[in-house]
Amino acid sequence: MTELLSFEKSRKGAHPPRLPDAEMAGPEPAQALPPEQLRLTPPGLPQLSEPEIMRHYSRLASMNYSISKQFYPLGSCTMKYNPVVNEAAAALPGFAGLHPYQDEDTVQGALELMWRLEQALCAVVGVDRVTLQPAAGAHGEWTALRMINAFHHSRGDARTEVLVPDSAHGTNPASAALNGFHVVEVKSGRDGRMSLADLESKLSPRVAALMLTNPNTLGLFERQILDIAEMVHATGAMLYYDGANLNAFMGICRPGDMGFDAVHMNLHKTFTTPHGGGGPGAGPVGVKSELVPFLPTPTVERTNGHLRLDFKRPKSIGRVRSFYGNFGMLVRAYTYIVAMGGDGLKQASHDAVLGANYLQNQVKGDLEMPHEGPCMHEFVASAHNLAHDGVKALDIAKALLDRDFYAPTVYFPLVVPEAIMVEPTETESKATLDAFATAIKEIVAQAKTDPQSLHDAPKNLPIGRLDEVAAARRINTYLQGQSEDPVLRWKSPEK
Amino acid sequence: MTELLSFEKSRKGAHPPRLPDAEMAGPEPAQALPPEQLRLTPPGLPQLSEPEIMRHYSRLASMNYSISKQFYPLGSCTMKYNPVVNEAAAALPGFAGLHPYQDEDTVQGALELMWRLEQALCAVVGVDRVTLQPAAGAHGEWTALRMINAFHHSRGDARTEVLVPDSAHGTNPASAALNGFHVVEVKSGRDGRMSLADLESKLSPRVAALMLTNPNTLGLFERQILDIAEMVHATGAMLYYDGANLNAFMGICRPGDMGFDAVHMNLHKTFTTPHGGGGPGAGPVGVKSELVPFLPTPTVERTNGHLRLDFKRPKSIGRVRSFYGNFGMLVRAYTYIVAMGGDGLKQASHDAVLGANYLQNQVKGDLEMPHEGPCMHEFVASAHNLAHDGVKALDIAKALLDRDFYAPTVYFPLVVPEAIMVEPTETESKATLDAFATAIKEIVAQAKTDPQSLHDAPKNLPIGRLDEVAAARRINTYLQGQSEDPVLRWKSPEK
Amino acid sequence: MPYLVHSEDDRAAMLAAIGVPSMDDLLVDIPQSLRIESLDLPAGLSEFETMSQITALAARNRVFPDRLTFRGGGVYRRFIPAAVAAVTSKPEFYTAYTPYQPEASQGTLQAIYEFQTLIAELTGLDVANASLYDGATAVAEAAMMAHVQTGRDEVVVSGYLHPEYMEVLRAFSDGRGIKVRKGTQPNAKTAAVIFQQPDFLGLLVDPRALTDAAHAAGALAIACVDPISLAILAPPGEYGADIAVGEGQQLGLSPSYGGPHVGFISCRRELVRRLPGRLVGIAHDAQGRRGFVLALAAREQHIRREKATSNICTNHSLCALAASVYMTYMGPDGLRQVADVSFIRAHALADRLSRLPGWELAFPERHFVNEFPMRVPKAPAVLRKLARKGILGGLDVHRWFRELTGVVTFTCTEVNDARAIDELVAVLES
Amino acid sequence: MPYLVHSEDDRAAMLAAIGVPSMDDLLVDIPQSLRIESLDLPAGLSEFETMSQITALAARNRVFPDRLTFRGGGVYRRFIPAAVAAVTSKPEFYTAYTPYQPEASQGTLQAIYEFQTLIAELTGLDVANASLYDGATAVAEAAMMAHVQTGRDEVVVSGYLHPEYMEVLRAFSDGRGIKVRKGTQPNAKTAAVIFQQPDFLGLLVDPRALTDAAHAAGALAIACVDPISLAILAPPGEYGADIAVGEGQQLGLSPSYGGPHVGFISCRRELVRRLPGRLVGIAHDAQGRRGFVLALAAREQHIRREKATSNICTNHSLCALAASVYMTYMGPDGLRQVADVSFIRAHALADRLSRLPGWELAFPERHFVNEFPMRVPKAPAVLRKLARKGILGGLDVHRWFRELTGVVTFTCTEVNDARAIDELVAVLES
Ligand SMILES: Cc1ncc(COP(=O)(O)O)c(C=O)c1O
Ligand SMILES: Cc1ncc(COP(=O)(O)O)c(C=O)c1O
Repeated sequence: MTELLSFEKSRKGAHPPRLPDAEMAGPEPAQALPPEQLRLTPPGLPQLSEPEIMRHYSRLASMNYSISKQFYPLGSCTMKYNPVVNEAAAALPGFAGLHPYQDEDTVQGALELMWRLEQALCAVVGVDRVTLQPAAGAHGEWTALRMINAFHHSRGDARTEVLVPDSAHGTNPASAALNGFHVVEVKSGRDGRMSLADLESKLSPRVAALMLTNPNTLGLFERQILDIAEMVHATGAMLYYDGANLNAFMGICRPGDMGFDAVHMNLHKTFTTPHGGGGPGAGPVGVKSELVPFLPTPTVERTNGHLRLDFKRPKSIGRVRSFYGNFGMLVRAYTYIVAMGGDGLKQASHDAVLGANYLQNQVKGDLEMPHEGPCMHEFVASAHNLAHDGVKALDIAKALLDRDFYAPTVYFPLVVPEAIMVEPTETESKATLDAFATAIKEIVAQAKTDPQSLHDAPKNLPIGRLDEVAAARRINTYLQGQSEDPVLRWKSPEK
Repeated sequence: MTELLSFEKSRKGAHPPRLPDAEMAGPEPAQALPPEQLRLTPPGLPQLSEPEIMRHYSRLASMNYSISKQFYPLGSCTMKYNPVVNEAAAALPGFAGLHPYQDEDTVQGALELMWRLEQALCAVVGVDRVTLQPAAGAHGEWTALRMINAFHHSRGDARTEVLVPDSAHGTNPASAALNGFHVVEVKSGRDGRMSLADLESKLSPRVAALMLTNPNTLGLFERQILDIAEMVHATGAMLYYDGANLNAFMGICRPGDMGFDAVHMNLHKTFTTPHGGGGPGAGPVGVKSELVPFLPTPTVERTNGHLRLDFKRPKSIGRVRSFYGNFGMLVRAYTYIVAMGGDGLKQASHDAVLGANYLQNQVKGDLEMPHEGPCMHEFVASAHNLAHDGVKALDIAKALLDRDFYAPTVYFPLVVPEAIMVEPTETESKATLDAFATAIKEIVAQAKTDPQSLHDAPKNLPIGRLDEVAAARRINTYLQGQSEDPVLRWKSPEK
Repeated sequence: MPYLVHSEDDRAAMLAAIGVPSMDDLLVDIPQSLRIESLDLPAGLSEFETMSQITALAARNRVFPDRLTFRGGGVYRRFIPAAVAAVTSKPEFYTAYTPYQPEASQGTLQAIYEFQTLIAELTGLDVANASLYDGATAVAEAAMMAHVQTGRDEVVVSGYLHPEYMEVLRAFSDGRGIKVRKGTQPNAKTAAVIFQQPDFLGLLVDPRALTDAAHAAGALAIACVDPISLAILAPPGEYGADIAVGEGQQLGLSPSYGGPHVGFISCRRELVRRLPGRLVGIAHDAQGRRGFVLALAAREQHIRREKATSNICTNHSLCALAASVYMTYMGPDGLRQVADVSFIRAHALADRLSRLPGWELAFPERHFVNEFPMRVPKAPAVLRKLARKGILGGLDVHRWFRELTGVVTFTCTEVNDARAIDELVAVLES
Repeated sequence: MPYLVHSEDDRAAMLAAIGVPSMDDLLVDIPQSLRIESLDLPAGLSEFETMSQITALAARNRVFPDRLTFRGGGVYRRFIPAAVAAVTSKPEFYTAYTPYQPEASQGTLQAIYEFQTLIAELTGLDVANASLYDGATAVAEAAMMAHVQTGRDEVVVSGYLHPEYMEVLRAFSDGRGIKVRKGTQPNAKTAAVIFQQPDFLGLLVDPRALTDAAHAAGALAIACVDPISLAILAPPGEYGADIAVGEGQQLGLSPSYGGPHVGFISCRRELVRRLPGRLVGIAHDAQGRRGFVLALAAREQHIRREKATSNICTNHSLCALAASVYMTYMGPDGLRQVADVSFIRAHALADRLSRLPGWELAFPERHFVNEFPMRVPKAPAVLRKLARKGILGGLDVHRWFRELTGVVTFTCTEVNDARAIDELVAVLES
């Protein structure tokens, strides 16, 4: 099944929508505006009728895998069930209909929700305050580093380096660089944890912060986190927590207690706001007291029942986005927290860890397990053992798609060759995990008997494996001005 | 892709939903009720968690074809685009939250909507009053015949027969029989219209009514409808209009003007309320003045702006269902009518006829066309020409499914052998009709070259052609008490 | 116009392909004398203006909050999980037709098969159908079944059957020439004894006695049941009823001013061939894979025409789907919890209302589940007063039953929290 | 607990398979000193109670009807076709992840490719990306692009840029050590001239002059545009801007107290390698079938890490989808109609407001589209009075711009019908 582009179906005058008329006398743009301000040719939007448009998007939707239909074991992404009631909550007119510049006294409910959400997140990660402004995890990382930077400057202590483990997610070094920091990589040891020796050697008064996620991206808990925190703090640097893996230990332990000074959370991971095919998410940042003065403005303050936005924050790093955050996502996350409660969140993390260990155990005979012992909420396997059959992690990923499973994260973290990173989450049943393990077994068996069939996967999808190399080549020729092929946007043949 | 039954996935204690507690003291059923009133064993409902349930239904949904994704040329069923805004309208709390026994003064908006809808339907079909009570077309037929029956009785004229064309839909004779009428069939002539000669021969003072749809189920307009009406009325019988085919001529002509005394409409066909996989629909019935006294109670009356339900109708046939009809569907239909307007409805019928004739023209070289000349909103072809290849209408239907089209209605009407009844409706684009015509050409070609491949269709669906004969056999053995196979309902193996 | 697809060029191209100059050439069969210029309706509106109009109508209705609604009488406020709408709003379900092509309709067919099983389990009978229009027509269809099965021309209705169900039963019976008699004594002419449990007033009847009486007279026993009460009460199958019917609105459907809701019907194996409407069964494909199909079609109008068990064609499939999602969400524990909470609260409320001056239980000696009749002084005035305070009070049943002057039925479910009940009582005491 | 799946038996079976007696044996790596007993949060609630709580919060907000909302300032009320929610509420779209596996994500990828094309067409530039967080970060990202492209460390902001966009630009620039200067005169140090058209007050600037000035100084021209105004106004591509950015909220997204909305960015072909975030391109499979993939990943953090053009990963895909549905629904004619109606009504309103005693256009000589600044006597009191009448009046911009005392911007769109405008004026006259 394939679907033409809306532009390819467009026909001049195909039933345009009925829309209201002006209902009153007034100048037309062409009369009122100077000619040089006017658009000469209308934008090339498609011309399609409503029935065609709805059919178009319904068919596109059916070409997607999604957590609603498939197991989505995408490591590091925490693809868990998105409660449908959250959508109903965010759609309430009392929320969806609010203008961001309404007066405070007309939005007390919204502010109360943000305040309560802040309190709840403080409790979960063990910090003093939380800003809800950042739109996603990376945005949160960047926001936190801005605060850490401001903190050091406020003490006349200009630091230039940020330490990042070699297993870190790409957004960590990128967020550091965007803050003007020089990024220094810290090596992982053979046990998959950070090498304290290497950390020692990289620490210096130049270091502003160490960015860490725990459990790390290998799904392993950094046992020596307290030593790490001590070493980092000893040099006057700060410890930053990448909260993408928070789903591993809610109600079991807290980053704040581990010594982290700043923490970002991915509400679109741990707190079930849907991923939307790539956002919107929300990446609140929690901080310990010494960073509180630097939080973005405004903060939400509550004084005997009355809520207000506080814009007077002299030391604040300012704004990191317009308005107050992805409010619609905050409503969803708060709804989830209310429904789960403290007991529910703890059980969720228990089940997430249980599921990951169970699945790891079911497949450990088929794939290489680079690291010993129990994992936390996810584990990283390696397809290295299939190398001599010429089968790569990517082949396994595609073969899983053919079996109606989404693929695990592959080739990340970079420290494991042919990495296959699996995060089942707490919302997948044992039956589903068993079916997945069976699929892995079949595929690994196939690797021995018929590797080619794996290179040819996927076969059961709307389209076969796409040649990204050829695609890149065409794009380059286009970017070099050597072709007009519509590679990054459609172009009407006429034009 | 297949999906286990919810019952097969059930596990004791799999996360049951959280629900409110009583919050107050009160007797438990077991204390308060005599033991013989109590249920001994809990009902065998499945035990599944919310994530599993949502996954279950999402996967089931993806195993359906629907008008939202596929062209659905199901003759006689008018599968047209269901406007999404209609769903929003019906979901408004001001409608969905109304209790049917609220006092009139708290439901003026609902009554106003019903009153306006009645007015609009009167205008479209040309009658004096309309009852919105019937839940579907067949229910409407039955309701109309009750009124016709009551009418004759009120004149001391007990009539025992109802005439039905041989091309009529099965609900027509069934509705007549349920009213205690003896059903007499009227033959179609070679031109696909009713044979006036045969009608003449069947008409008598015993005849209470002739049930007719126009255009008839062959998609042909009964040219001599005025003569037919005259003949029927001459014998004191009434003329009943099966409104399933109303989509053919809204704004072009009106059943009332053709001489029909009672008319049912399928709001789930002509007026875009969704079919829901088999309902709910709505089958309002319009009548001419002489039948008005017999309308079901209550009717909606409007006196200088104030609306009320009129229960005092001495001659009424009474109630045909609880409350006032499928109100939610009435809201959708009314929303559609407001958006389309008189001009829109007329253009809709024009486009429906245009599309049917265009498609008939595109496929007339490939399939037999039993009847000459232009059709109305649908046409009936025949696969008879493929008989010598051993290919039947059913094979063509299944082959179309493989090409991502739903199948036309097959083997109806009964008067055409190997009937293939196609109704494209006004909401399918020319591109879609062309693609369908191409598919028919391919299939017909395949019938010559490789008929077996058609017998083997469908291949691209979750399941292959189902053996209904074997199924019927198993069901019979079960019904005869000779087996306990779970053929009509699932049964736990333990039991 | 909003939902049309063709451009003028498309239309011209299609006419050209057909080989006619204009639309009129396609309408030649319609006598000129019948042609009209246009419909006597306003011109169409934009979606924005349409919704403004519709919203304005909705705004002219008064919606009482769930928690302050104590009126039942066949339609009840209950907690509806968001899961229900999330499923029924899937276009793959709500825009599909009756599953005539099974291979392209397995989603709907399996969902119906699960619905049939859920209803069979709930009622304790062998087989349930795919759905009927509502509880009223379900009672009528059951009576027709009994009429055909027994060849007898009378049905006996015992106790307080929902008055609107009674009216519909009469209308259907008239059509078939069946006599409807109120009473408890079936005789040799009786095709069936019909009773509602709990009855229209919320009171429990003695289903065993009624069933036995029916059977003793060679008649069938038809029980009209409240699906949620069956988490607590003995199911029809347990006391030997032959047919169970009922209204499924409480299983995840909004009141929606009375519809669409859903009727259900289940019966003993011996009666399955008499069942009206759609029935889904299991079938297998050439590879032996299990699938689902419409079964026993030989009962139905499209095959049997005037000999069909019923004329029903389009039924209430999507409402049945909603009910399936609801029952699956609840499971046995959830359904029991909902029923228990409703039971406890109703009895607590009955107790408090009985203490109001002049108020008393109308039938103190009778048992009930979560709806009960009170004798209320100046009932109409009391209900008006409650309405003024934003409370939808009980249902004054005198309107239907002359003998029940001043009798008002109150209902309680899991949506009427403790505070709501306090508010109700407070207003009544004030 | 609501969203968990295992039964106790499931858990026991899984532990047994792993070969450990208890959960604790799986948490051994977590130092005991870090363990906590439980979270300091209330216990969970049923869905019914949860929604009651959330609804109660929503009820503590005051929602002004669309038609009586005349406040803009970056977020606008517009007619949103039901089609938008019908598409974005499809679980296949909203519960999918970033399309890392293209073969299983063609729906999302094609939709984004269409979005990129729609934005490119609207802005008249070569290539647009898959989306950014919002208009503010879009401006900042564009500035970063210019900084890297030109190797210069200053950006010049001309005119009334949205004050919050300005703050965000400053925050991003600080991080990169870029100086943000207000003014119109770029120089040899200037990486880009940034201007908003129409500006924050709704006024039109001279984009050609600003663009030429930028180019003359060897700087880039960055236009922050209102997407709907582009149905009327010359697009950035036409006057030579290098980068166009903007906020897409008006394209089918509800105000939602400020988010989530969507930022868009498009640029000339020469700058594409500097674009932040996701970019979808065309690719083919072995059979030569066309498909869509994430392209030019070498710009991004997951490949380039600290050398990436931006750190953005999760973006605002679903909001971009909503915008695509909106733009596709409108088409060129619909978008033009919406823009024209807004234009005409805004000018009619400006005319009527100017006739109020003491009221005057703040910049009578300047042109505007559908938002305009008025000088209003006792502005705060006036706005409070309107609020009391259920009208969300204009935006008092003095809060951000000391020099603009008593200046209030009013906005009009297709949702503010004639009667709504009469009501507004009536209250102001009273
Ligand atoms: C470990 C880790 N850190 C950071 C991020 C970035 O979060 P976001 O995509 O919300 O910007 C992710 C998400 O992919 C992640 O997995
Ligand atoms: C010609 C005709 N008459 C009557 C009916 C019965 O309508 P319903 O299914 O709504 O009962 C139909 C629907 O299939 C039909 O096509």
